[in-house]
Amino acid sequence: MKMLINVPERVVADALRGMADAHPELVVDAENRVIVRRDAPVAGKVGLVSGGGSGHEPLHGGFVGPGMLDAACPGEVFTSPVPDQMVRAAAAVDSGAGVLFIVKNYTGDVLNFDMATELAADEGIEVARVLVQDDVAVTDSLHTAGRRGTGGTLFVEKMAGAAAEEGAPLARVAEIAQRVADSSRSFGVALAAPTTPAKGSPTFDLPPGELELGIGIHGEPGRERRRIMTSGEFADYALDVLLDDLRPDAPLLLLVNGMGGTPLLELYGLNAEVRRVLRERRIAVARTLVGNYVTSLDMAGASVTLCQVDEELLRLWDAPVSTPGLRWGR
Amino acid sequence: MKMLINVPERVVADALRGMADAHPELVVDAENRVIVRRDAPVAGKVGLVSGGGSGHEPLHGGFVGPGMLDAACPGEVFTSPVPDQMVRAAAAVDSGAGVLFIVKNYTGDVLNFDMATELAADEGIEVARVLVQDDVAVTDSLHTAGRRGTGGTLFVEKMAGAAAEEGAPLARVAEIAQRVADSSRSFGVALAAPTTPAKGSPTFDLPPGELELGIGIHGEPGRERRRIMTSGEFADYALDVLLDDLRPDAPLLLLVNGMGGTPLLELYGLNAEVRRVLRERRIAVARTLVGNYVTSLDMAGASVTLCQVDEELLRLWDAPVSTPGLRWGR
Amino acid sequence: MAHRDAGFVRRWLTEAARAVERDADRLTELDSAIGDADHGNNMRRGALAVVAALEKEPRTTPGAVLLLAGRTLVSTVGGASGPLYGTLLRRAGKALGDAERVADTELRDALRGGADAVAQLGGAAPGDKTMLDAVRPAVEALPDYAAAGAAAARGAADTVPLRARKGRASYLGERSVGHMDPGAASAALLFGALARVAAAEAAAGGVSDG
Amino acid sequence: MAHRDAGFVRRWLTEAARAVERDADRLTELDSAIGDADHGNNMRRGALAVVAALEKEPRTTPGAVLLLAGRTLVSTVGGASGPLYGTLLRRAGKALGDAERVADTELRDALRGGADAVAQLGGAAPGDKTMLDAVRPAVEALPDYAAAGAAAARGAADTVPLRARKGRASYLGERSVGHMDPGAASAALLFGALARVAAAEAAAGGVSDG
Ligand SMILES: Nc1ncnc2c1ncn2[C@@H]1O[C@H](COP(=O)(O)OP(=O)(O)O)[C@@H](O)[C@H]1O
Ligand SMILES: Nc1ncnc2c1ncn2[C@@H]1O[C@H](COP(=O)(O)OP(=O)(O)O)[C@@H](O)[C@H]1O
Ligand SMILES: [Mg+2]
Ligand SMILES: [Mg+2]
Ligand SMILES: [Mg+2]
Ligand SMILES: [Mg+2]
Repeated sequence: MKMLINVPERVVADALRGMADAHPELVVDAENRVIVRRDAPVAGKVGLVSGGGSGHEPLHGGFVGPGMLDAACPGEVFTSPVPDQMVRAAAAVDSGAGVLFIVKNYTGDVLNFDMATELAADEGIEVARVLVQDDVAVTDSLHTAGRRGTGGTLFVEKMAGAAAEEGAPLARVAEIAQRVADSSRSFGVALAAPTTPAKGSPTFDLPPGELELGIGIHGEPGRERRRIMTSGEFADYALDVLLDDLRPDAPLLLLVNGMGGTPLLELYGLNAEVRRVLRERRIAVARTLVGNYVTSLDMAGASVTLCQVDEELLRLWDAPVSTPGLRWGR
Repeated sequence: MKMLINVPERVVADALRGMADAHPELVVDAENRVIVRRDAPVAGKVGLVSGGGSGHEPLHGGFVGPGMLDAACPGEVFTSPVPDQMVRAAAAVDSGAGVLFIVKNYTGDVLNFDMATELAADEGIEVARVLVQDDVAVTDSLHTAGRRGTGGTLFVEKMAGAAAEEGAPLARVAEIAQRVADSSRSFGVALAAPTTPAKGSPTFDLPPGELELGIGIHGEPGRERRRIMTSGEFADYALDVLLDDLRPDAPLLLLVNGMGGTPLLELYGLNAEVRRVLRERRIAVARTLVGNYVTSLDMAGASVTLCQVDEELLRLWDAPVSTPGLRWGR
Repeated sequence: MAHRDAGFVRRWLTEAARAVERDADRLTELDSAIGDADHGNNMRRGALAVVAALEKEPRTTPGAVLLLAGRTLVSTVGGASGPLYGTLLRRAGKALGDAERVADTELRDALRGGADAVAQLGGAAPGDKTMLDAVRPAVEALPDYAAAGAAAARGAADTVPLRARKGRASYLGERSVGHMDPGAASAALLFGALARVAAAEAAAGGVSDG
Repeated sequence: MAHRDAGFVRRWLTEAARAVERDADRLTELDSAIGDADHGNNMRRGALAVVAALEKEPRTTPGAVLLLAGRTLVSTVGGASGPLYGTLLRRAGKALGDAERVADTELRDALRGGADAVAQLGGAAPGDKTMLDAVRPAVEALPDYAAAGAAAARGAADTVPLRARKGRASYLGERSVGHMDPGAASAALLFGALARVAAAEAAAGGVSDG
């Protein structure tokens, strides 16, 4: 197995120890698998909690800090965390103003967060929930578990985080989060499969010369397998799908996201093509982020996320944030 | 070929277009291949210029901005840039206070920067040069081109950048840069080779179950090929080599750097093991950085860089920086 | 009609854990094809935790054993299978209350209630290509344990031609056809273990029929 | 003794560019083994740029052609080979001044001066496993062009058993033994092209001997 790890069973635990060592500004409880902002609970502030399977770093643990999440719950690799973690996180960040759970739409995440919501209520914690389902690769229908949550999660966590930091009450933070979720669309592509520590080999076969369009962040297959495309062809294809669904009439936030194994050099090149398409369609981009933010271990590939923003959301996007994975402003 | 690009010949040009689109705070001259801080030249400030082959992103272009570099010159993939770029960069950032070239010790980089130094002098620009040669994988001897420059470059660029930002004169900025370079040591490992756009296939063969100890950031082979190690074993080995050479008697800055294809999850796990070893040896770590900072395209692997710091260097490290790849403080 | 005590349920879950351990890689393979390649690992983690919990906190009634096992699954597995299998066992355990011994039909009814709870939680209908496609026929075949084991295996095999409508395999649409559902495969392991333990008990003549 | 004009030097460099184009992948393969897998690409980029420059800015003396070619290599190749090959040609061009035609011995002396400049710039000694191990014997075999081509090829082949002491291959130490130096291989292409162009000129009877 080609990984620089100790043993597969301990990958997440080891990573949490390493996070604790690297980030004194966070409280990393490796035993209970909860990463909490050191100054939590912040008096009067709504607490933001997210979580999901590990392997998507910096999501979510890398987005804990002032201006974004108050806590994150990392599950096993590609496996949603358990309710115990979420309840513990909620208790750690609730200042009495309530807690927002930011949940990516996967059966496992939804079920576990739902159980946690009930348990937290038993402990007297007020919990609201927002579901991120931004992946347009899968057509939304009664015959699926809905759309998957992917890159849009970053936008939700950032802007809801900024609203909470400003002191907005729970209902308002939840409303902002929902608005951002509703305004976000993602589309991804894989050139090579990720290798999970447990399996030790690529989770699927992608022959040379082929790519998988509409890949999920756990290597879930998407729309179709195709002959390899150029970055320009992919940008044309992805933007077609994205804009068809979003039909924006306001400026966009743009995330050109790496899945982990694709060099930044390629991501910037993809950004150039995405911007070309948007220019051709006369669609304005207010802010751009290029890099590895919502990854799938070492999967080669990328995703494009658009989020339509009004002035308020743009202000929340620009608001200061100070986390291991995203940092700007004061 | 498994890359999300247009054509191999245009990878760097496309990436620069994409950087320009993503970073309005930089002036990216894709034609002449120079990335310059938008407010350059900053009156009275020493200009910092670095550069090298592309494929190591965010190094160097991602480190252009207040508190770090004034300009960067990206070469072709894994190929040092040409003197014309360096002269142009020097002219763009020289406010009259002179320019410092930060050069990684590779024959190509050294020769091209040397030529540029002569040409810049002809144009009346005062240029000082610092050579980064932090890679302890290769024994320094008369029979090699010296040590290679790798992860330590980030430390040099950051702290020299902070000194320049404070208004230190050229000689002083160069002295700081040299001090940081002298205090830095790196050691890397590869688990899989990078694929360059031009070659389109891995640049070397690394069979399953083996790793290459002492790898360079262009996939140059290192000390030896060995059976795969755990992260704990690698940390023990690397720290042995590093500390044997550095023999620190002051706190360290620690960079646990990903080579591009290794997930952040693994890098944090490696950090845990590195910190374990340092704790065992009672060596204090003042600051830690974990992530992909000095990469080798999609190479799987990691490197560990230590930099011994006194109070002044630590202050310069903590000073505000605002670049695409490194950002903190005001 | 036979009655079962806490030891029976414990032996069942222990035997199921062994089966999961043995077949974990196969479950992960199945999950690679139409999911995210973690089902074997999830089930193994849960099985080990259940065995450890039952050893650490001995329970003396079938209901308590099932309750503890279900709670342990919820707390240690995560993913979709953790809450779903956890609910199956927890709900069954709750239904059995604190009786020291339960009739086979009571066990069947309890597991049927568990399956209903799973359907309610996950919203899956028969033929949606989920664990329920193995759990349901197995429960209906009870109290004939051998038949239940066989029904679960058949139910799992029968998921191959189905198109997934729940869980992450549903994103695959048509491309989910032609693969066995990993959760149905693990459910077949669970009921296969039940059949073996019941058969062993019968062979040993250890079944009371009070 | 033959004399050479700007056309001869242009034909030489054009033929060398063709050879590089043809063998670029081999050069990259050699550089994969003991370097960073870019030598073929570097040389191809430089060769194309030289051909384009010579077409765009026609030069009428051998010296000017070499000077322009050298400057172009410095400005477009990068890496170690850019400044080194650039210096070889630039220095040779400078030495030839603005003579319209130069004797073969003058060309030899100019290239020898270029090789010296390369040695000074890069600090490599004979046997250090660099391009100089092909360039030096070739230059010494001049003005016999065929012999120069053969000597360069032999020089390149003779780098195989050597241990690199300069350039990035030197980091390999003992492990650089057993591989041909990529720069020596490209130098063999350069002097092979020179031999072919001189032979063609001789065959065409186009060599003046004024
Ligand atoms: N809504 C649902 N109802 C019933 N079973 C489901 C549902 N969603 C998923 N499953 C079952 O869970 C199995 C997957 O479990 P697992 O791989 O452990 O979790 P995850 O899908 O979160 O990775 C599927 O094969 C299926 O049998
Ligand atoms: N100091 C030196 N003197 C002479 N030739 C050198 C020296 N260093 C490197 N070379 C030559 O340059 C070649 C490598 O060129 P190239 O691959 O284009 O550059 P880089 O090593 O920068 O990637 C080597 O094979 C060697 O022949
Ligand atoms: Mg999963
Ligand atoms: Mg090179
Ligand atoms: Mg799964
Ligand atoms: Mg090279």
